[in-house]
Amino acid sequence: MYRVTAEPLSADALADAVTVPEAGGVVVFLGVVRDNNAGRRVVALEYEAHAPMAEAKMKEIGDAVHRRWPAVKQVMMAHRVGRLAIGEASVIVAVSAAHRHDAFEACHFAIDRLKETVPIWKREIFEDGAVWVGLQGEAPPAE
Amino acid sequence: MYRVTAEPLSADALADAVTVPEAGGVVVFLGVVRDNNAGRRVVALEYEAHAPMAEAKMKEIGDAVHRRWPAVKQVMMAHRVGRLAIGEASVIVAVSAAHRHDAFEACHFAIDRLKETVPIWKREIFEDGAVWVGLQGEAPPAE
Amino acid sequence: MSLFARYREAVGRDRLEVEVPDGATVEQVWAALSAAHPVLARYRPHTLFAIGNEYVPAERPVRAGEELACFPPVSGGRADVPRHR
Amino acid sequence: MSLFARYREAVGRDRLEVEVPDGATVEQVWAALSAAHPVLARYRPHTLFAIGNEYVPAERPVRAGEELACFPPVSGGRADVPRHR
Repeated sequence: MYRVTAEPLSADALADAVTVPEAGGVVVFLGVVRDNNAGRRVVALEYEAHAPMAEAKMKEIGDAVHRRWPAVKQVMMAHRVGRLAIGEASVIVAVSAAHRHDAFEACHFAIDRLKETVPIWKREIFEDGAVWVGLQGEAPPAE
Repeated sequence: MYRVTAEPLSADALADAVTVPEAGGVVVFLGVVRDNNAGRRVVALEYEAHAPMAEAKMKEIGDAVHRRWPAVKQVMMAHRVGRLAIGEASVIVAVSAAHRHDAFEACHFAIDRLKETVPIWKREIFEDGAVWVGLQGEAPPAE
Repeated sequence: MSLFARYREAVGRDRLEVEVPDGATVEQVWAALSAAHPVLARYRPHTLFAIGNEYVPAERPVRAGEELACFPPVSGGRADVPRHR
Repeated sequence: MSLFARYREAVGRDRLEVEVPDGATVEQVWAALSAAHPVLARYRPHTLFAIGNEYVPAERPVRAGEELACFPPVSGGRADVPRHR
Protein backbone atom coordinates (compact mmCIF):
# COMPACT_ATOMS: atom_id res chain seq x y z
CA MET A 1 0.00 0.00 0.00
CA TYR A 2 1.43 3.32 -1.11
CA ARG A 3 -0.82 6.22 -0.31
CA VAL A 4 -1.05 9.99 -0.18
CA THR A 5 -3.82 10.98 2.20
CA ALA A 6 -5.24 13.93 4.11
CA GLU A 7 -6.18 11.64 7.02
CA PRO A 8 -4.04 11.24 10.16
CA LEU A 9 -1.51 8.40 9.90
CA SER A 10 -1.31 5.45 12.28
CA ALA A 11 1.85 3.47 13.02
CA ASP A 12 -0.24 0.57 14.32
CA ALA A 13 -2.34 0.47 11.15
CA LEU A 14 0.76 0.26 8.95
CA ALA A 15 2.55 -2.15 11.27
CA ASP A 16 -0.50 -4.42 11.27
CA ALA A 17 -0.76 -4.18 7.52
CA VAL A 18 2.84 -5.36 6.95
CA THR A 19 2.65 -8.07 9.60
CA VAL A 20 2.40 -11.45 7.92
CA PRO A 21 2.67 -14.79 9.73
CA GLU A 22 6.21 -15.47 8.53
CA ALA A 23 7.60 -12.02 9.51
CA GLY A 24 9.27 -11.70 12.88
CA GLY A 25 10.39 -8.09 12.80
CA VAL A 26 8.67 -4.88 11.78
CA VAL A 27 10.41 -1.52 11.55
CA VAL A 28 8.33 1.63 11.29
CA PHE A 29 9.67 5.08 10.56
CA LEU A 30 7.57 8.13 11.39
CA GLY A 31 8.52 11.58 10.23
CA VAL A 32 7.00 14.04 12.66
CA VAL A 33 6.55 17.79 12.45
CA ARG A 34 9.26 19.61 14.40
CA ASP A 35 8.69 22.86 16.21
CA ASN A 36 11.62 24.66 14.68
CA ASN A 37 13.84 24.86 11.64
CA ALA A 38 17.22 26.50 11.88
CA GLY A 39 16.10 28.12 15.11
CA ARG A 40 12.92 29.66 13.75
CA ARG A 41 9.71 28.66 15.54
CA VAL A 42 7.35 26.61 13.37
CA VAL A 43 3.66 26.48 14.32
CA ALA A 44 2.46 24.07 11.61
CA LEU A 45 3.45 22.52 8.29
CA GLU A 46 1.50 22.22 5.07
CA TYR A 47 2.26 19.41 2.67
CA GLU A 48 1.34 19.35 -0.99
CA ALA A 49 1.83 16.39 -3.32
CA HIS A 50 1.66 15.41 -6.95
CA ALA A 51 -0.42 12.55 -5.58
CA PRO A 52 -0.57 10.01 -8.44
CA MET A 53 3.12 10.46 -9.21
CA ALA A 54 3.99 10.31 -5.50
CA GLU A 55 2.16 7.02 -5.10
CA ALA A 56 3.84 5.64 -8.23
CA LYS A 57 7.27 6.69 -6.94
CA MET A 58 6.57 5.11 -3.55
CA LYS A 59 5.66 1.87 -5.27
CA GLU A 60 8.92 2.01 -7.26
CA ILE A 61 10.81 2.34 -3.98
CA GLY A 62 8.91 -0.62 -2.55
CA ASP A 63 9.76 -2.67 -5.62
CA ALA A 64 13.43 -1.70 -5.27
CA VAL A 65 13.36 -2.79 -1.62
CA HIS A 66 11.99 -6.20 -2.53
CA ARG A 67 14.67 -6.66 -5.18
CA ARG A 68 17.50 -5.65 -2.84
CA TRP A 69 16.27 -7.44 0.31
CA PRO A 70 14.58 -10.66 -0.76
CA ALA A 71 13.86 -11.47 2.90
CA VAL A 72 11.63 -8.41 3.21
CA LYS A 73 8.00 -9.52 3.32
CA GLN A 74 5.96 -6.32 3.03
CA VAL A 75 6.59 -2.61 2.51
CA MET A 76 4.02 0.13 3.02
CA MET A 77 4.30 3.90 2.83
CA ALA A 78 1.82 6.63 3.56
CA HIS A 79 2.36 10.37 3.28
CA ARG A 80 -0.01 12.92 4.62
CA VAL A 81 -0.95 16.16 2.88
CA GLY A 82 -2.64 19.30 4.14
CA ARG A 83 -1.96 21.17 7.35
CA LEU A 84 -0.24 19.30 10.19
CA ALA A 85 0.34 20.37 13.77
CA ILE A 86 3.64 19.96 15.64
CA GLY A 87 4.21 16.33 16.58
CA GLU A 88 1.88 14.89 13.95
CA ALA A 89 3.26 12.26 11.58
CA SER A 90 3.76 13.46 8.01
CA VAL A 91 5.06 10.16 6.68
CA ILE A 92 5.16 6.55 7.83
CA VAL A 93 7.17 3.75 6.25
CA ALA A 94 6.66 0.22 7.56
CA VAL A 95 8.73 -2.82 6.56
CA SER A 96 8.42 -6.41 7.75
CA ALA A 97 11.04 -9.12 7.36
CA ALA A 98 11.83 -12.53 8.73
CA HIS A 99 14.77 -11.01 10.60
CA ARG A 100 15.06 -7.55 12.02
CA HIS A 101 18.35 -6.54 10.44
CA ASP A 102 16.81 -6.59 6.96
CA ALA A 103 13.79 -4.65 8.19
CA PHE A 104 16.00 -1.89 9.64
CA GLU A 105 18.14 -1.57 6.53
CA ALA A 106 15.22 -1.65 4.14
CA CYS A 107 13.15 0.88 6.09
CA HIS A 108 16.10 3.27 6.30
CA PHE A 109 16.73 2.93 2.58
CA ALA A 110 13.05 3.46 1.77
CA ILE A 111 12.64 6.68 3.73
CA ASP A 112 15.91 8.08 2.34
CA ARG A 113 14.71 7.39 -1.19
CA LEU A 114 11.25 8.69 -0.48
CA LYS A 115 12.66 12.00 0.71
CA GLU A 116 14.79 12.28 -2.42
CA THR A 117 12.42 11.23 -5.15
CA VAL A 118 8.77 11.46 -4.15
CA PRO A 119 7.13 14.71 -5.35
CA ILE A 120 5.87 16.18 -2.10
CA TRP A 121 6.61 19.68 -0.83
CA LYS A 122 6.22 21.34 2.48
CA ARG A 123 5.58 24.86 3.61
CA GLU A 124 6.53 25.96 7.07
CA ILE A 125 4.02 28.15 8.84
CA PHE A 126 5.49 30.65 11.29
CA GLU A 127 3.64 33.01 13.56
CA ASP A 128 4.34 35.80 11.08
CA GLY A 129 4.44 34.15 7.69
CA ALA A 130 5.14 31.00 5.72
CA VAL A 131 7.85 29.69 3.46
CA TRP A 132 8.26 26.77 1.09
CA VAL A 133 11.05 24.52 2.34
CA GLY A 134 14.04 23.86 0.14
CA LEU A 135 16.41 25.79 -2.01
CA GLN A 136 13.74 27.89 -3.64
CA GLY A 137 11.67 28.27 -0.52
CA GLU A 138 14.26 30.48 1.08
CA ALA A 139 14.40 32.88 -1.85
CA PRO A 140 12.89 36.29 -1.19
CA PRO A 141 9.48 36.95 -2.74
CA ALA A 142 9.82 37.27 -6.46
CA GLU A 143 8.60 40.82 -6.89
CA MET B 1 9.39 4.32 29.99
CA TYR B 2 10.65 0.76 30.28
CA ARG B 3 7.91 -1.70 31.00
CA VAL B 4 7.04 -5.37 31.20
CA THR B 5 3.30 -5.80 30.77
CA ALA B 6 0.63 -8.40 30.11
CA GLU B 7 -1.39 -5.86 28.07
CA PRO B 8 -1.27 -5.64 24.25
CA LEU B 9 1.39 -3.26 22.95
CA SER B 10 0.73 -0.28 20.71
CA ALA B 11 3.23 1.21 18.27
CA ASP B 12 1.27 4.47 18.20
CA ALA B 13 1.30 4.74 21.98
CA LEU B 14 5.07 4.35 22.12
CA ALA B 15 5.66 6.56 19.08
CA ASP B 16 3.52 9.28 20.64
CA ALA B 17 5.33 8.90 23.93
CA VAL B 18 8.77 9.47 22.37
CA THR B 19 7.60 12.31 20.13
CA VAL B 20 8.86 15.59 21.50
CA PRO B 21 8.61 18.93 19.68
CA GLU B 22 12.29 18.98 18.73
CA ALA B 23 12.34 15.40 17.32
CA GLY B 24 11.81 14.99 13.60
CA GLY B 25 12.21 11.24 13.22
CA VAL B 26 10.84 8.31 15.18
CA VAL B 27 11.87 4.71 14.56
CA VAL B 28 9.80 1.93 16.07
CA PHE B 29 10.74 -1.72 16.11
CA LEU B 30 8.08 -4.36 16.72
CA GLY B 31 8.93 -7.98 17.33
CA VAL B 32 5.96 -10.05 16.27
CA VAL B 33 5.12 -13.69 16.85
CA ARG B 34 5.98 -15.82 13.83
CA ASP B 35 4.02 -18.87 12.80
CA ASN B 36 6.97 -21.18 12.55
CA ASN B 37 10.43 -21.87 13.89
CA ALA B 38 12.82 -24.01 11.89
CA GLY B 39 9.88 -25.28 9.89
CA ARG B 40 7.75 -26.35 12.87
CA ARG B 41 4.29 -24.75 13.09
CA VAL B 42 3.87 -22.46 16.10
CA VAL B 43 0.34 -21.69 17.31
CA ALA B 44 1.23 -19.26 20.11
CA LEU B 45 4.10 -18.05 22.27
CA GLU B 46 4.32 -17.60 26.01
CA TYR B 47 6.71 -15.06 27.46
CA GLU B 48 7.96 -15.02 31.02
CA ALA B 49 10.12 -12.29 32.55
CA HIS B 50 12.11 -11.47 35.62
CA ALA B 51 10.12 -8.25 35.49
CA PRO B 52 11.95 -5.86 37.84
CA MET B 53 15.33 -6.91 36.48
CA ALA B 54 14.04 -6.74 32.90
CA GLU B 55 12.84 -3.17 33.41
CA ALA B 56 16.16 -2.23 35.04
CA LYS B 57 18.11 -3.75 32.13
CA MET B 58 15.92 -1.93 29.60
CA LYS B 59 16.63 1.32 31.39
CA GLU B 60 20.37 0.58 31.27
CA ILE B 61 20.08 0.11 27.51
CA GLY B 62 18.20 3.39 27.20
CA ASP B 63 20.92 5.12 29.22
CA ALA B 64 23.58 3.60 26.95
CA VAL B 65 21.69 4.86 23.89
CA HIS B 66 21.60 8.41 25.24
CA ARG B 67 25.34 8.31 25.97
CA ARG B 68 26.21 6.97 22.52
CA TRP B 69 23.77 9.08 20.47
CA PRO B 70 23.48 12.47 22.12
CA ALA B 71 21.01 13.57 19.41
CA VAL B 72 18.53 10.91 20.54
CA LYS B 73 15.65 12.58 22.37
CA GLN B 74 13.63 9.74 23.89
CA VAL B 75 13.85 5.96 24.16
CA MET B 76 11.02 3.69 25.27
CA MET B 77 10.74 -0.07 25.45
CA ALA B 78 7.88 -2.34 26.34
CA HIS B 79 7.87 -6.12 26.45
CA ARG B 80 4.79 -8.20 26.76
CA VAL B 81 4.46 -11.33 28.88
CA GLY B 82 1.90 -14.10 28.91
CA ARG B 83 0.39 -15.90 25.95
CA LEU B 84 0.55 -14.19 22.55
CA ALA B 85 -1.11 -15.17 19.28
CA ILE B 86 0.64 -15.21 15.90
CA GLY B 87 1.16 -11.68 14.63
CA GLU B 88 0.91 -9.99 18.04
CA ALA B 89 3.78 -7.74 19.13
CA SER B 90 5.95 -9.17 21.89
CA VAL B 91 8.27 -6.20 22.14
CA ILE B 92 8.31 -2.60 20.94
CA VAL B 93 11.27 -0.23 21.02
CA ALA B 94 10.69 3.41 20.04
CA VAL B 95 13.42 6.02 19.59
CA SER B 96 13.08 9.67 18.61
CA ALA B 97 15.88 11.89 17.38
CA ALA B 98 16.32 15.21 15.62
CA HIS B 99 17.48 13.32 12.52
CA ARG B 100 16.40 9.93 11.35
CA HIS B 101 19.82 8.34 10.90
CA ASP B 102 20.45 8.46 14.66
CA ALA B 103 16.99 7.10 15.37
CA PHE B 104 17.56 4.09 13.09
CA GLU B 105 20.98 3.28 14.54
CA ALA B 106 19.89 3.71 18.13
CA CYS B 107 16.73 1.64 17.75
CA HIS B 108 18.64 -1.17 16.07
CA PHE B 109 21.26 -1.11 18.83
CA ALA B 110 18.59 -1.08 21.53
CA ILE B 111 16.67 -4.11 20.27
CA ASP B 112 19.89 -6.07 19.73
CA ARG B 113 20.96 -5.36 23.29
CA LEU B 114 17.52 -6.06 24.65
CA LYS B 115 17.49 -9.50 23.06
CA GLU B 116 20.93 -10.25 24.50
CA THR B 117 20.64 -8.98 28.04
CA VAL B 118 17.05 -8.57 29.20
CA PRO B 119 15.85 -11.57 31.26
CA ILE B 120 12.80 -12.67 29.31
CA TRP B 121 12.16 -16.16 28.00
CA LYS B 122 9.75 -17.60 25.54
CA ARG B 123 8.05 -20.91 25.12
CA GLU B 124 6.77 -21.98 21.76
CA ILE B 125 3.39 -23.66 21.77
CA PHE B 126 2.83 -26.22 19.04
CA GLU B 127 -0.29 -28.17 18.27
CA ASP B 128 1.18 -31.13 20.10
CA GLY B 129 3.39 -29.67 22.79
CA ALA B 130 5.55 -26.78 23.88
CA VAL B 131 9.23 -26.03 24.22
CA TRP B 132 11.34 -23.33 25.83
CA VAL B 133 13.29 -21.51 23.16
CA GLY B 134 17.07 -21.43 23.30
CA LEU B 135 19.89 -23.83 23.88
CA GLN B 136 18.26 -25.55 26.82
CA GLY B 137 14.81 -25.44 25.38
CA GLU B 138 15.63 -28.00 22.76
CA ALA B 139 16.92 -30.55 25.27
CA PRO B 140 14.72 -33.61 25.74
CA PRO B 141 12.68 -33.76 28.95
CA ALA B 142 14.97 -34.28 31.89
CA GLU B 143 13.69 -37.61 33.14
CA MET C 1 0.90 22.03 -17.74
CA SER C 2 0.42 21.42 -14.06
CA LEU C 3 2.20 23.43 -11.39
CA PHE C 4 2.92 22.56 -7.80
CA ALA C 5 4.01 24.21 -4.56
CA ARG C 6 5.78 27.54 -5.07
CA TYR C 7 5.21 27.38 -8.82
CA ARG C 8 1.47 27.02 -8.36
CA GLU C 9 1.46 29.88 -5.86
CA ALA C 10 3.62 32.13 -8.03
CA VAL C 11 1.35 31.74 -11.04
CA GLY C 12 -1.86 31.58 -9.02
CA ARG C 13 -3.12 28.48 -10.82
CA ASP C 14 -2.37 24.78 -10.66
CA ARG C 15 -2.96 24.14 -14.34
CA LEU C 16 -2.60 26.11 -17.55
CA GLU C 17 -2.00 25.73 -21.28
CA VAL C 18 0.89 27.02 -23.32
CA GLU C 19 1.21 27.06 -27.12
CA VAL C 20 4.37 25.46 -28.49
CA PRO C 21 5.38 24.19 -31.93
CA ASP C 22 5.24 20.49 -32.72
CA GLY C 23 8.32 18.71 -31.45
CA ALA C 24 9.05 21.28 -28.77
CA THR C 25 11.18 20.04 -25.90
CA VAL C 26 10.43 20.33 -22.20
CA GLU C 27 12.88 23.23 -22.12
CA GLN C 28 10.98 25.03 -24.86
CA VAL C 29 7.67 24.51 -23.06
CA TRP C 30 9.29 25.96 -19.93
CA ALA C 31 10.53 28.94 -21.97
CA ALA C 32 7.00 29.62 -23.20
CA LEU C 33 5.65 29.30 -19.66
CA SER C 34 8.22 31.61 -18.10
CA ALA C 35 7.77 34.14 -20.91
CA ALA C 36 4.11 34.30 -19.93
CA HIS C 37 4.92 34.24 -16.20
CA PRO C 38 8.32 35.90 -15.71
CA VAL C 39 8.04 35.36 -11.95
CA LEU C 40 9.03 31.76 -12.65
CA ALA C 41 12.27 32.44 -14.52
CA ARG C 42 14.44 32.62 -11.41
CA TYR C 43 13.45 29.07 -10.40
CA ARG C 44 14.72 27.38 -13.55
CA PRO C 45 18.10 26.12 -12.29
CA HIS C 46 16.38 23.72 -9.90
CA THR C 47 13.11 23.00 -11.63
CA LEU C 48 12.05 19.39 -11.97
CA PHE C 49 9.84 18.17 -14.79
CA ALA C 50 7.57 15.17 -15.02
CA ILE C 51 5.27 13.71 -17.63
CA GLY C 52 2.74 11.28 -16.25
CA ASN C 53 4.40 9.69 -13.23
CA GLU C 54 7.98 9.96 -14.50
CA TYR C 55 10.67 12.57 -14.16
CA VAL C 56 11.82 13.73 -17.59
CA PRO C 57 14.94 15.58 -18.73
CA ALA C 58 14.65 19.07 -20.21
CA GLU C 59 15.69 17.92 -23.66
CA ARG C 60 12.85 15.42 -24.05
CA PRO C 61 10.30 16.33 -26.74
CA VAL C 62 6.76 16.78 -25.46
CA ARG C 63 4.20 14.97 -27.56
CA ALA C 64 0.71 16.21 -28.33
CA GLY C 65 -1.70 15.43 -25.48
CA GLU C 66 1.01 15.02 -22.85
CA GLU C 67 0.76 17.08 -19.69
CA LEU C 68 4.01 18.45 -18.36
CA ALA C 69 4.29 19.00 -14.59
CA CYS C 70 6.87 21.33 -13.15
CA PHE C 71 7.83 21.76 -9.56
CA PRO C 72 10.68 22.50 -7.15
CA PRO C 73 13.03 19.94 -5.61
CA VAL C 74 11.14 17.60 -3.30
CA SER C 75 10.92 18.47 0.36
CA GLY C 76 13.32 16.01 1.91
CA GLY C 77 15.97 15.96 -0.79
CA ARG C 78 19.14 17.91 -0.94
CA ALA C 79 18.31 21.00 -2.83
CA ASP C 80 21.70 21.53 -4.38
CA VAL C 81 21.37 19.21 -7.35
CA PRO C 82 18.49 19.15 -9.79
CA ARG C 83 17.46 15.58 -10.45
CA HIS C 84 15.75 13.84 -13.25
CA ARG C 85 15.95 10.34 -14.64
CA MET D 1 16.39 -18.35 45.37
CA SER D 2 14.07 -17.52 42.53
CA LEU D 3 13.73 -19.66 39.42
CA PHE D 4 12.48 -18.74 35.98
CA ALA D 5 11.36 -20.40 32.78
CA ARG D 6 12.53 -24.00 32.40
CA TYR D 7 14.16 -23.91 35.83
CA ARG D 8 10.91 -22.96 37.48
CA GLU D 9 9.08 -25.65 35.54
CA ALA D 10 11.67 -28.31 36.28
CA VAL D 11 11.53 -27.69 40.03
CA GLY D 12 7.80 -26.95 40.08
CA ARG D 13 8.24 -23.75 42.13
CA ASP D 14 9.36 -20.21 41.39
CA ARG D 15 11.01 -19.67 44.77
CA LEU D 16 12.74 -21.82 47.34
CA GLU D 17 15.35 -21.69 50.09
CA VAL D 18 18.63 -23.53 50.26
CA GLU D 19 20.96 -23.82 53.26
CA VAL D 20 24.55 -22.80 52.60
CA PRO D 21 27.47 -21.89 54.87
CA ASP D 22 28.37 -18.25 55.45
CA GLY D 23 30.49 -16.92 52.59
CA ALA D 24 29.19 -19.43 50.06
CA THR D 25 29.58 -18.40 46.44
CA VAL D 26 26.90 -18.40 43.78
CA GLU D 27 28.41 -21.65 42.49
CA GLN D 28 28.04 -23.24 45.92
CA VAL D 29 24.44 -22.13 46.20
CA TRP D 30 23.81 -23.67 42.79
CA ALA D 31 25.47 -26.91 43.94
CA ALA D 32 23.14 -27.07 46.94
CA LEU D 33 20.16 -26.38 44.71
CA SER D 34 21.04 -28.98 42.13
CA ALA D 35 21.81 -31.56 44.83
CA ALA D 36 18.24 -31.09 46.03
CA HIS D 37 16.89 -30.98 42.46
CA PRO D 38 19.13 -33.14 40.28
CA VAL D 39 16.93 -32.38 37.28
CA LEU D 40 18.71 -29.00 37.12
CA ALA D 41 22.28 -30.29 36.95
CA ARG D 42 22.35 -30.65 33.17
CA TYR D 43 21.52 -26.97 32.71
CA ARG D 44 24.56 -25.64 34.56
CA PRO D 45 26.82 -24.88 31.56
CA HIS D 46 24.49 -22.14 30.42
CA THR D 47 22.88 -20.98 33.63
CA LEU D 48 22.77 -17.26 34.32
CA PHE D 49 22.71 -15.83 37.82
CA ALA D 50 21.44 -12.54 39.11
CA ILE D 51 21.21 -10.84 42.47
CA GLY D 52 18.76 -7.99 42.63
CA ASN D 53 18.73 -6.56 39.11
CA GLU D 54 22.32 -7.44 38.23
CA TYR D 55 23.93 -10.40 36.58
CA VAL D 56 26.58 -11.89 38.87
CA PRO D 57 29.47 -14.28 38.18
CA ALA D 58 29.49 -17.73 39.73
CA GLU D 59 32.41 -16.94 42.01
CA ARG D 60 30.68 -14.06 43.75
CA PRO D 61 29.90 -14.66 47.46
CA VAL D 62 26.23 -14.47 48.34
CA ARG D 63 25.56 -12.38 51.41
CA ALA D 64 22.91 -13.10 54.02
CA GLY D 65 19.52 -11.81 52.96
CA GLU D 66 20.36 -11.70 49.23
CA GLU D 67 18.11 -13.55 46.86
CA LEU D 68 19.82 -15.34 44.01
CA ALA D 69 17.91 -15.76 40.75
CA CYS D 70 18.87 -18.41 38.25
CA PHE D 71 17.62 -18.82 34.74
CA PRO D 72 18.53 -19.88 31.21
CA PRO D 73 20.01 -17.66 28.50
CA VAL D 74 17.56 -14.95 27.50
CA SER D 75 15.25 -15.59 24.59
CA GLY D 76 16.77 -13.49 21.87
CA GLY D 77 20.43 -13.97 22.62
CA ARG D 78 22.79 -16.41 21.06
CA ALA D 79 22.62 -19.45 23.26
CA ASP D 80 26.20 -20.58 22.72
CA VAL D 81 27.95 -18.39 25.29
CA PRO D 82 26.93 -17.99 28.90
CA ARG D 83 26.95 -14.33 29.84
CA HIS D 84 27.34 -12.47 33.03
CA ARG D 85 28.82 -9.13 33.89
